[in-house]
Amino acid sequence: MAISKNDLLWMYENMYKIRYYEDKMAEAYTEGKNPVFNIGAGPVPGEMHLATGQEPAAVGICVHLKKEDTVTSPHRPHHHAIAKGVDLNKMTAEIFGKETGLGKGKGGHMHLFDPDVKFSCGGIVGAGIPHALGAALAAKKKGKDWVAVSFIGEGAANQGAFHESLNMAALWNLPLIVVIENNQYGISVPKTASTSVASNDVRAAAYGIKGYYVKDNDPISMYEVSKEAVERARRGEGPSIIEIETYRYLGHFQGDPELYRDKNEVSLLRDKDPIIRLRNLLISEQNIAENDLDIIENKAKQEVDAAYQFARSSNYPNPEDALKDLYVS
Amino acid sequence: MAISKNDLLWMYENMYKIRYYEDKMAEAYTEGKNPVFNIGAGPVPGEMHLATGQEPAAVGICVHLKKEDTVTSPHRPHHHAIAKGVDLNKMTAEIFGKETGLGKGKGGHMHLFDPDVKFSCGGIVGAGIPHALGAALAAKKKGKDWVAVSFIGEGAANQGAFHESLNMAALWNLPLIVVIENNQYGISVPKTASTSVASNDVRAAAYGIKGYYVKDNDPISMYEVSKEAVERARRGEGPSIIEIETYRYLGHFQGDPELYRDKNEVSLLRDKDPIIRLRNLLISEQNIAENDLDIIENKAKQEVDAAYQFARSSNYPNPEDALKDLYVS
Amino acid sequence: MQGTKTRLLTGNKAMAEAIKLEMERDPNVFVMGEDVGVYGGIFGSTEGLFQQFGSDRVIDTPISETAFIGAAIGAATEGMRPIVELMFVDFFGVCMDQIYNHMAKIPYMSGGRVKLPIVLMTAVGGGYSDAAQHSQTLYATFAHLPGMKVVAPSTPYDLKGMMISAIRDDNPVVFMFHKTLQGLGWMDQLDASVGHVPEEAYTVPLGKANVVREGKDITIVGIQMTTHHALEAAKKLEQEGIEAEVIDLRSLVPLDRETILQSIKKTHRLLVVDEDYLSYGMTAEIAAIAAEEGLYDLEAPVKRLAVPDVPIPFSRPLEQFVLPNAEKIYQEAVKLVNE
Amino acid sequence: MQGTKTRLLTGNKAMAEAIKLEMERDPNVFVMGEDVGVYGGIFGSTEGLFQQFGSDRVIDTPISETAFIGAAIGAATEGMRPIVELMFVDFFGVCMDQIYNHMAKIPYMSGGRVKLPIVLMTAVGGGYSDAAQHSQTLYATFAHLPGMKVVAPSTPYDLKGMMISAIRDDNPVVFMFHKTLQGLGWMDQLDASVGHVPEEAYTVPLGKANVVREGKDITIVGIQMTTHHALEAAKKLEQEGIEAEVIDLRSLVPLDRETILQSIKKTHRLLVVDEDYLSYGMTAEIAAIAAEEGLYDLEAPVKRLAVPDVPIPFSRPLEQFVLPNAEKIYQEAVKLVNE
Ligand SMILES: Cc1ncc(C[n+]2csc(CCOP(=O)(O)OP(=O)(O)O)c2C)c(N)n1
Ligand SMILES: Cc1ncc(C[n+]2csc(CCOP(=O)(O)OP(=O)(O)O)c2C)c(N)n1
Ligand SMILES: [Mg+2]
Ligand SMILES: [Mg+2]
Repeated sequence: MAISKNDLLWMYENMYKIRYYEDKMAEAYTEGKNPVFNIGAGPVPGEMHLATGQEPAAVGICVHLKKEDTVTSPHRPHHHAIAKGVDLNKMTAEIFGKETGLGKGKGGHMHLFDPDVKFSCGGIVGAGIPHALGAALAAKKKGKDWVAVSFIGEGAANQGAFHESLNMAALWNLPLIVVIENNQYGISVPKTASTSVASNDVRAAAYGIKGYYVKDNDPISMYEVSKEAVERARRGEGPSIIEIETYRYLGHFQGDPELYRDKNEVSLLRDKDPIIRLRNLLISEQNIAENDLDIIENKAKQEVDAAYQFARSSNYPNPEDALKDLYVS
Repeated sequence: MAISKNDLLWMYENMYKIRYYEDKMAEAYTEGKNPVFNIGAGPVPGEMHLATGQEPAAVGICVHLKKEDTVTSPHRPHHHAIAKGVDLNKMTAEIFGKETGLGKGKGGHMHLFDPDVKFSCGGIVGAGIPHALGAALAAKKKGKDWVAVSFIGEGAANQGAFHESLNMAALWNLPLIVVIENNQYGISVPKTASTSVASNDVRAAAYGIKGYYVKDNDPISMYEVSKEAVERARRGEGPSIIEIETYRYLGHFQGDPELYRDKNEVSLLRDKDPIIRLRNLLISEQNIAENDLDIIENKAKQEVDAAYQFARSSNYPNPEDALKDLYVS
Repeated sequence: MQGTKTRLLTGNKAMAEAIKLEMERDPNVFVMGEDVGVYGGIFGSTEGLFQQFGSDRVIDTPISETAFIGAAIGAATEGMRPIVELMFVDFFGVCMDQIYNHMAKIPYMSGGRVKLPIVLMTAVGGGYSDAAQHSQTLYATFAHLPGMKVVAPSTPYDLKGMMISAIRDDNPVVFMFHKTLQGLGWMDQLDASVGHVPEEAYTVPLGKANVVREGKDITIVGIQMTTHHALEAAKKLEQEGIEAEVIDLRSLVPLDRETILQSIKKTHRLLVVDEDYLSYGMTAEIAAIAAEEGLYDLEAPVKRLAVPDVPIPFSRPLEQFVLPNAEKIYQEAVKLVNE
Repeated sequence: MQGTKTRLLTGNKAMAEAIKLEMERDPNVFVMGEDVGVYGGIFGSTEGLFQQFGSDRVIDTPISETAFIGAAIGAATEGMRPIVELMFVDFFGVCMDQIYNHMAKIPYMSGGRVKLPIVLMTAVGGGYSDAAQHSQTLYATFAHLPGMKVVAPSTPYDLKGMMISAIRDDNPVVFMFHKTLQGLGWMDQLDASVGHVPEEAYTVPLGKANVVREGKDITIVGIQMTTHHALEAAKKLEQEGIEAEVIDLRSLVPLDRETILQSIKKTHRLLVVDEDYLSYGMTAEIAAIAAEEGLYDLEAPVKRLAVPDVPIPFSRPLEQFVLPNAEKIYQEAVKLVNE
């Protein structure tokens, strides 16, 4: 499949931006937690699930999406949010608990909602799939060619919501795509200890739908199968499942002692990092000048830096605002 | 496959007994509800889900079970209970709400528990599958060759519990067999409006396990695939799914107006009734004398009649007993 | 609604009419659930809708509560106004995550940016031997968790008016209808399940209790069936010269504390009656409000009458023993007035 | 337990030791849940057990709460004594059907013929910015539904003793442990999360409240974190000459009404403090008991302090605003004593 240079560059830019964003978040998260780590301390308290290493899953499909398409995301949402075009300032402010945040500081990192680009996420494993199903249903009812993409981890594919939603999507022929990021673990539990089949794309057979498998954390392959899946969905040819083999370089959450995996597992993974691979490919096969990539990278960094700046300089909400927004009116 | 005469006769006897039991229940249920039907009136109040027509599913597998094997059953439980050897007196007394019932009148027709033969049922669609999973886990932990069979309707195969349980059973290689009685409807909703695949045995692929399909409500085929599934489970070769095409002659519950199906659908089904078919086969192919079948039938009738007699002549519990049995001690 | 044309309608027809009118008015309203189509809802809540609106807007679902209730959330986010039916409230346990972690919390977590105008309607109540998994009300289970309005109307008039309010409300509303008050041909026939209902659309506010009988000697607070039991008990009490004030709560969330406190100020005695479990239930909340805000008005201990913390048993004598009824209310009221 | 050898243990180690001792004693006891194996439980409840007992008896599960909690029911029916962990109580919504329709009801529905000796342990509580889906206690959600014992110990001593009681109990027990009281290295360090714990097995009864501080001016009822907040407030009150009696509820079901009523008889004033939502919650039940059985002992209105019926917000100032703490308790107590 021929991929346009534009799309390749878009993917590179967004992978770079995500990586830079997560690295910066990892750092910000430790502030106020030194020398003694305390999950509730610092400018970014609470659980923090970063997606470093998992960028290909997000960009390989979001490159095919438009604003009207829906994305639902789980507890590890930043890469999806960035790839879907969530307002980076407001998102970051939310993660810092500021009144300028997407949810005025009420949601936090696991609960980012940006209706402008139809993005949502949540902290309950598997729970976003039905929401995407509903968006897909609405698209069909409205006669639009919009699709809904639900990102989940491989652990979530064993939750009942997965089965119920895919059956309904298949039954009603809805434009739902479930992307399973197989990063090998659900917290400490390896996939082999949670999943009875080698990969979840075979589960498509249980619904009579299409299943795709992407090896090796590869953004290009992800791009290709996603293109097919999204186009099929837009044409009314129904739902599909995409499983992508990916890796999380960091712990399940920041502070995870990671006693369940080999110490050098991650360094081996970093050796075949997809961002570096794509960078090399752009230079060698697409004749992009290093300098052009530098420009892209700098732009991404600036955008992210500005978002952190915005978040840090914003105010905390007034304590009494906790009582607001229970109901809309 | 050669089936022993004994097994054939056992199946015939039990199908006959079930049919007679359900016919009698249908009659008892109308008592006190004439001329005006009131679900709460009469000696057998509440919802009543009968299994008339679905006998092959129950006998074709229970013939392979022993007392130590577990059976869990849904809201439509009488045929499974009878085939598993539940105490007929106590079961009937329970359905009549008497103190001599299995649950002292606290459970009712959807909540029959006979630990002596490891039978249980319940009113929540799909909820019995995890219970059977747990029994299968216990069998494995104890190093026994016991199996656990969970009966569900085809509607239940779209409930999350189905997926979660089968994944775990496959993952841990447990002796769990899920029998799906496809009686074509979940209340008023036909299978085509609830299920994205033509039959649920294909869903075995989602767990890497065996799936079997039994056509035409046939007790002999059910016997054959069940034998294989049960033997595999006993040998530690893991779980399986059996879907059997079956029919409910009556409404979803007694009193169902059945506006969702054609008036003559059932009479066509009754024309190919599996009990009559098995009777004919016993006579023509197994050289059983009609007279011998009459004896079997009479014995079954007597047993059932005695159970109804027992139930009717038993006392109601004392009202204050409602406060007992919340905790065991 | 004085002066408008009314007919006698059963509870279920009043509800279904409300949905019908709103579906005519707003193309974004649709219904989804098990057996809501041809069947018309097991308890008649969608009677006739499928015939009028077809399978695009009155959608039978698989038995997949998590998926279809969750889908209502996704559809609402897209500007639809779904009405979803959970057939029996007793089934909440298979889908409560979608209800309380998502439907109830997303508006708040999003700082009010995401609206979820969803009506979750569900059948509650026992008394007809449907046993432990099909007879509960679970009022407090829903009312305890913030983010949803939780209402439970008692008359055909309120069923229609509050359903219309619920559909028009931009917040998630759990709409509990009592099976016995639906006026179905195959259940106990109660006078209360039939009532005068105007033809046109009208609203009854969510969050207002209703003083359905005035009195000066004792306040009896009920909801759905226990309101009707209380009214029956009040008649008998009247014969003894006791004037009971009966309050129909109608809404658990928001809770109309004012109406209750006003009444206690007048009667100085409070009896709360509930078809839900006793402990940590509705009776506790109402009693606690009295103890917190109306203590000096009380001239006798508050009395609570509810299901005595056991599952609903199947057998009739057992079930009748645990459910409140007019006679039990009468007895307690007499005791309380003589306290 | 006087005179036996004790060590200082954190809450999580006390809990894990209880499970260890019972697993050594009874081969039918086993543990099942997410990350209970090598990880030792996200909040340390199973620390060290996998290393001692291996993967046969300390079983990591898929993220399939309905299946594995349901499987505990099936295994218990077969004579096993499963301990299952629901990682955060906030996740109950994906598996509540198994918990409350089956685990809680089967013993009753079977007329006592089926025993289900299951411990469902689960982490509760907030205060560390884990937001709306990971910070709840949901005490009343569980306590409202009959058939389960529901306990929530506050000290390492009680965590161990009540866990042993729970495992030996033949009934289903929901065992709530508070994250902040586990004494984990990566959370707030509280003195209360470390305590003297005897080495050997011992039991603390389920269903008994504990008067953790005697006083004559006001009764403060708390549970888990709010007990500790109340004790802190009591110290400050003492400086003002106010003697607060502090009751640690410990058990929501069975509920020790007697200890509460006795205390009110003495102090005539009641303040109830809860980390759960206010309405239809624990504070309502305790206040209602006072209004029903202790009304004549009260010399001032009952006061309730709890999460004001909003989801737990993420941002620290918002979260701190909704959670009870020692200062708020102190303020309310002063007001109440001067009432
Ligand atoms: C229903 C539910 N169960 C358990 C959890 C706790 N939990 C949060 S993330 C997680 C692991 C998820 O694994 P996976 O789906 O593979 O996603 P990953 O974290 O690897 O991205 C678990 C068990 C939860 N949030 N919700
Ligand atoms: C979780 C849940 N949802 C809905 C119901 C209501 N209900 C009871 S039986 C039934 C249909 C079941 O269909 P199927 O599984 O095919 O069994 P059948 O009745 O045909 O034997 C439904 C929807 C229920 N009891 N539990
Ligand atoms: Mg994973
Ligand atoms: Mg069926």
